[in-house]
Amino acid sequence: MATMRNARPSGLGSKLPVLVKALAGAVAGATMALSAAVHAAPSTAEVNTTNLAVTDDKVTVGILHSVTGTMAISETGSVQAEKLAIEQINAMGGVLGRQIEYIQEDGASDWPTFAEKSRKLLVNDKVAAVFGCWTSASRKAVLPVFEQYNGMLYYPTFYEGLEQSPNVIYTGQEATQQILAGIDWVVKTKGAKSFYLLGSDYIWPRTSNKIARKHIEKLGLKVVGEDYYPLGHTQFNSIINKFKLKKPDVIFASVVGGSNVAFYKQLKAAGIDMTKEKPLVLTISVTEDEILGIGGENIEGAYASMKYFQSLTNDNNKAFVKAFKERWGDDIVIGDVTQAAYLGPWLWKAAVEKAGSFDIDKVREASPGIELTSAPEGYVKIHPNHHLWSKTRIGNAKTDGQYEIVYETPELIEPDPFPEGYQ
Amino acid sequence: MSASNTDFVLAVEGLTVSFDGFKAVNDLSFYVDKNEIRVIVGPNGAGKTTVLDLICGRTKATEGSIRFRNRELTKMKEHQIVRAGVGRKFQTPSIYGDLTVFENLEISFPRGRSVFGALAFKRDEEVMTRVSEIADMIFLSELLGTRADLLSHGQKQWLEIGMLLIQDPELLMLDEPVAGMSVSERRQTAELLRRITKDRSVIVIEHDMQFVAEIADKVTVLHQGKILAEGSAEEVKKNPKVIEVYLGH
Amino acid sequence: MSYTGLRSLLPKNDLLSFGVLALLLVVILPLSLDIFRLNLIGKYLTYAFVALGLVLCWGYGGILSLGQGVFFGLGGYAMAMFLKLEASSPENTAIQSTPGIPDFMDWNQLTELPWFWEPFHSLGFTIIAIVLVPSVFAYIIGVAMFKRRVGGVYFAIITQAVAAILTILIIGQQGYTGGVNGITDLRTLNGWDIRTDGAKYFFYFLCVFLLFVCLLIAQFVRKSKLGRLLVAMREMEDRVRFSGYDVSNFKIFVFCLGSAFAAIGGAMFTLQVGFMSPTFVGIVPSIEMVIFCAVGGRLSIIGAVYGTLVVNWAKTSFSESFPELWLFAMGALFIAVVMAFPNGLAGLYKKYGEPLLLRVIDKVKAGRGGLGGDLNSKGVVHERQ
Amino acid sequence: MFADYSTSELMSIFAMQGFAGLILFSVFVLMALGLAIIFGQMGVINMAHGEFMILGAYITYLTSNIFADHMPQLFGSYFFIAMALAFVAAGALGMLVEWALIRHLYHRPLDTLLATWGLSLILQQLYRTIFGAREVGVTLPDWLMGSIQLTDVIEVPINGIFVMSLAIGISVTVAALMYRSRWGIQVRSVVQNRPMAGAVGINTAKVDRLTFGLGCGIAGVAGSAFTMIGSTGPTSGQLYIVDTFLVVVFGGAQSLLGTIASAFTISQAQSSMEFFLSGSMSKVLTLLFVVFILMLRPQGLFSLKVRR
Repeated sequence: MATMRNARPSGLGSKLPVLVKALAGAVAGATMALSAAVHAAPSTAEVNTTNLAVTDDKVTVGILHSVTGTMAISETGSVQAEKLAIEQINAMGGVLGRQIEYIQEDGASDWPTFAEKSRKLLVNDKVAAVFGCWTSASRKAVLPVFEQYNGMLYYPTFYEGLEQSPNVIYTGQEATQQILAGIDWVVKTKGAKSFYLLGSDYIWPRTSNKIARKHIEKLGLKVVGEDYYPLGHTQFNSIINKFKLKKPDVIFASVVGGSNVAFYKQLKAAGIDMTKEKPLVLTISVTEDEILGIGGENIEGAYASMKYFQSLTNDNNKAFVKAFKERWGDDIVIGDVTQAAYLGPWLWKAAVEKAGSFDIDKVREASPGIELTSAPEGYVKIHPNHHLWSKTRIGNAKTDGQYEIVYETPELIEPDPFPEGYQ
Repeated sequence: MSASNTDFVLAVEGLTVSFDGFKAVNDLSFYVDKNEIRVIVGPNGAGKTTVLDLICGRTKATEGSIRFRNRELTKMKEHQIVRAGVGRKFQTPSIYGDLTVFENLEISFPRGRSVFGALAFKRDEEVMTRVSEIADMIFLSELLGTRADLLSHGQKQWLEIGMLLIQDPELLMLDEPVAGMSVSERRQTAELLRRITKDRSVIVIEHDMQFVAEIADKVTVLHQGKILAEGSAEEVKKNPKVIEVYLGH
Repeated sequence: MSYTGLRSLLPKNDLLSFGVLALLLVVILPLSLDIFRLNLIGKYLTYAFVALGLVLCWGYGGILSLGQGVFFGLGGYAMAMFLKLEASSPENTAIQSTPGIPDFMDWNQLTELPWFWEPFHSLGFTIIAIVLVPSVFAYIIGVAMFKRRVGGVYFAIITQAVAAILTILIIGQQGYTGGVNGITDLRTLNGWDIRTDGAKYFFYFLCVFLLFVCLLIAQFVRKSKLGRLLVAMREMEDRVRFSGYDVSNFKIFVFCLGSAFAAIGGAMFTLQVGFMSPTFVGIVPSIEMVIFCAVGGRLSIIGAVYGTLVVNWAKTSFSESFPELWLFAMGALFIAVVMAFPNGLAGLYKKYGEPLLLRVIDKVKAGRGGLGGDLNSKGVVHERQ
Repeated sequence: MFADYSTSELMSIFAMQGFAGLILFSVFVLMALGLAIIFGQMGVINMAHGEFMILGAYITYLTSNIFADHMPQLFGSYFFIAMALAFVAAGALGMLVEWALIRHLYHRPLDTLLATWGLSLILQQLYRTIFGAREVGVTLPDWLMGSIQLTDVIEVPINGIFVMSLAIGISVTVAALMYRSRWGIQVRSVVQNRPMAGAVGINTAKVDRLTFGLGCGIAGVAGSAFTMIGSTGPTSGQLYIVDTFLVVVFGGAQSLLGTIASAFTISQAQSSMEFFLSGSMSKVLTLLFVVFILMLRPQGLFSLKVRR
């Protein structure tokens, strides 16, 4: 059995970071400090009553993402973000006076492997928290394990909702946080009347589209079509013809993975110029990460509804982007999920410090109400339902692969994983 | 074509098969009597092997009928034809090299032919006796425990004949049984054939006219999928058309 | 079964390998591993069922199915459906708009249990369904293919397509199947919590027991005339056909048997891992299972178990230490097994291990003036691995 | 569902849907041709076919980067050079693979399946190590994007036309090679009777290597062309493999005409169903349809009845 300690950063297909860069990143991170107060390290017996992997100067956490397999594409950014956050926290003195060490496990894009590895992290390694999972399927697979062994998972991906576990903190948005404000915006500012809903065929797009449909119909508008293609599908000419026939004002797209690339390339090739907004494309699945594969010129003009874009101009984000690039290379982009993954270690740190203990139960009790003023996306707060209050933002895709932010909700949106009237 | 019942063991009538328009066998009719040894000769490509393939169901006829003891074979599956009493030896010895001689014969023993029959099959006295009987007949009783791979070419031919004999077929079809055999093996084979053809009808494809004359009751000469001549070995040899086909060009 | 009957089913060398495997699985591993690792072994063993079936289908029958995941999945889903229904009692699901149905159905606006879920309230039905549904499905595929003499490559590709179809269907019909997430959060079996360590031990031993039952069935088939027929068919299919056998029936039989094994493995997987998902139905896991079988030795039923254990153990430890290298190693393993060791571990063992072991045992026996005498008379199968 | 539309609108839509079917057809032909040569002519099952395609795609990606950096004025025409390079690279790799692996396995077709699957895993990881786990975006010359407006409603995507012409071009070339060239005669004679072909002085080993190389090379070109419509990532190749095999098998492995006919049948079935049903269901129905037909006619659509 071997583990990866943070002393040895893993490659993950990115350039090997130089130690100096890491330090610089850590210093940059320090400027976004939560509270500069240096805790005098309390005794281990005091902060760890449940036999977690906490010593007088160290605390061990787990990182559980796919490094191999089809999901490695998506999860790489999250791993990088989590490592960066941990390094920054360590540079600031750690958590309760203890340096964070991490054990990284590979879920290999395989759900039982996720379950197996999470069991290993909790039972064998006794980690104090786990940052990980990306797909809903992997989360569903590990959930019983976390509930059985009472672990704490920080889950970064925007997802379909319909879940609220005492053992998970959801740092991404549940579906309503991403969708409702986006549709409201497109109706109000663009005068959209009819929608075509398109998604890859699995639970997140279907649930998202269900919520979107209910909302659209509540507004008295029309859904002219709803379609799903198998994961990995690469031929979209038929659906494009359907768009041409039904002439929706908005194409609401939640296509994922390799299909995304095919969809936008074929959309453009079919003469649908998204910058003309006839129809307007509103996506909830394309972050800056995905644009790398699609190519900025192929998706120019599309709108995305997310909570975070790399182009956010607040000071927190400027520092974050700088640190991230210094740590992982200049040509890297940061998407919504990567930012959400970055929040995980910080939220955990805040909760541990508030609780004054690493014990899972105490951290759970302390979590609701935890605020983070230093988050790259701005201010976030943990809701008692373990999701984050966050804003919804609309970005307009540019050829350089970045989004120009055209709208942001004035208030934080309350997370509502079981939305009444949308089920 | 109306098929009427006959006393013949095998009645082939109007048999035609075409492969993409090429008629390998063309409106062929012939009849084999009980206990008759029929030899089919003919130049390469005359359709000899195809005729055997048609009879045993390996190839489906385009037209015509094949009746074995007044049962139509053209509609039957291969294993049904075998179970009806038709045995077929292939041109190249087809035996199971990974199995022993004993197992080769045992598998051919006509019992436990269904899936569950095969699962329940027991190697009892009857099987043992029958196998050693046949092994004696085909000169292999010393080699029962040998893997069939290791037999000589001639022994393999015998083994395949033995595998047919153990099923006691009423009609036995042999495709060039002595091809590639040494002189002494050939002699033994001729003797073997004479012994085994006592109570059954046999169709043999053979080139060697001397061998043919030795065993044949009646000879059928095929040429381009049609019968060129039929009769005793002597008659056929003298037939000018046959001479032309064999010696002409 | 009489002594001689037993001896003919398990001749000395086979008895030895069965014994060693039993020792390993029943005594050594449980004593030397903690429950976490043992549970992992239990999970690997569920794949061994599939690999065992593949030995019969592919090694003996010459039928390479690239869709065994379908049957593994069907067995696993049948088990999962039962467990999910139990976990979805009206009390547990009170917050749903329709209590008493599985949570994913509720999210998909189903308001009552679909008809084909109803019978899975009964454990008895479930157990029968685990074996029967995949077998019947395999029978249908088998009849359609083998009666028309589809074989070899064509069969492999068609089974692949079947796996693709079923995956898309399961993912697409999420209201009925749980979709891409699969059926998760399984808790109890007839009220007994399956997540405790005690349950894990129990399921491990149950899994080992069932594996041995399947191994013995496979051994029986292999030693019967049917086993020899399969070998014969692989070599000279026409000869078997012209010896009066309906060759397709034998292929259908081993295919069904292999599928039933796979399904039992799937059900044990669900019990030990606690969920079932469409990822096991797809093409990739199906092909991986072929490699377990190939590494073990495609003609060795015991080898299938070792092959599965070795590859999975390697996978786990490799991916813990060098996740990036795992695919290289796996790929190289495929190629090496095909190119250099077509008979896998069993071939290596036959060549080097067994002669040594037998000699040692014989020496020991001779020292004690032992009873052992080889019952092999003339004509008894000479095993070739 | 059509009540709200005028006849001319409907006609246009159907015309475009027909065109979508033709594009799908061309995509299938491109995917399947290389495999049809390898599988049909040599009996080798190349599970790494998708990875050879992706190699072509990566070569295109590299070429586009080089042109963008060093010869931006020639960027418009880089695609042709990229395709040629993709052909050479994939073909060379194919010949290497044939030499190292395949030639030892000609008598064991099912084993080629396993060995090439292993190869595909290695290639995937290799791509991941070299190019990263993320998909790469291939920048296309402007003239390849966009569409031609025929009428108000009918728009024809240029890359669709490009894929179609490429499919036709490659099919014709392959057919000419197979049936008109000396090499084609050699390939066919090796397929039909290997020992005899060897005996009359054909270097069978060389023919095998070239055939395999050609098949892989065509896969590379197809992969290069697919950067216009699909994704380029380490595992993208796997998306194509089932479809490709079905097209080849459905066509009746031995004949190129069969492959083309089967690509046509499957693509038309899929694209017309896609218009009326959801994408997932039409995929399932298409696959079922193909499996069902294969059950009725296991030898595929086009195959010769041969005398045994």
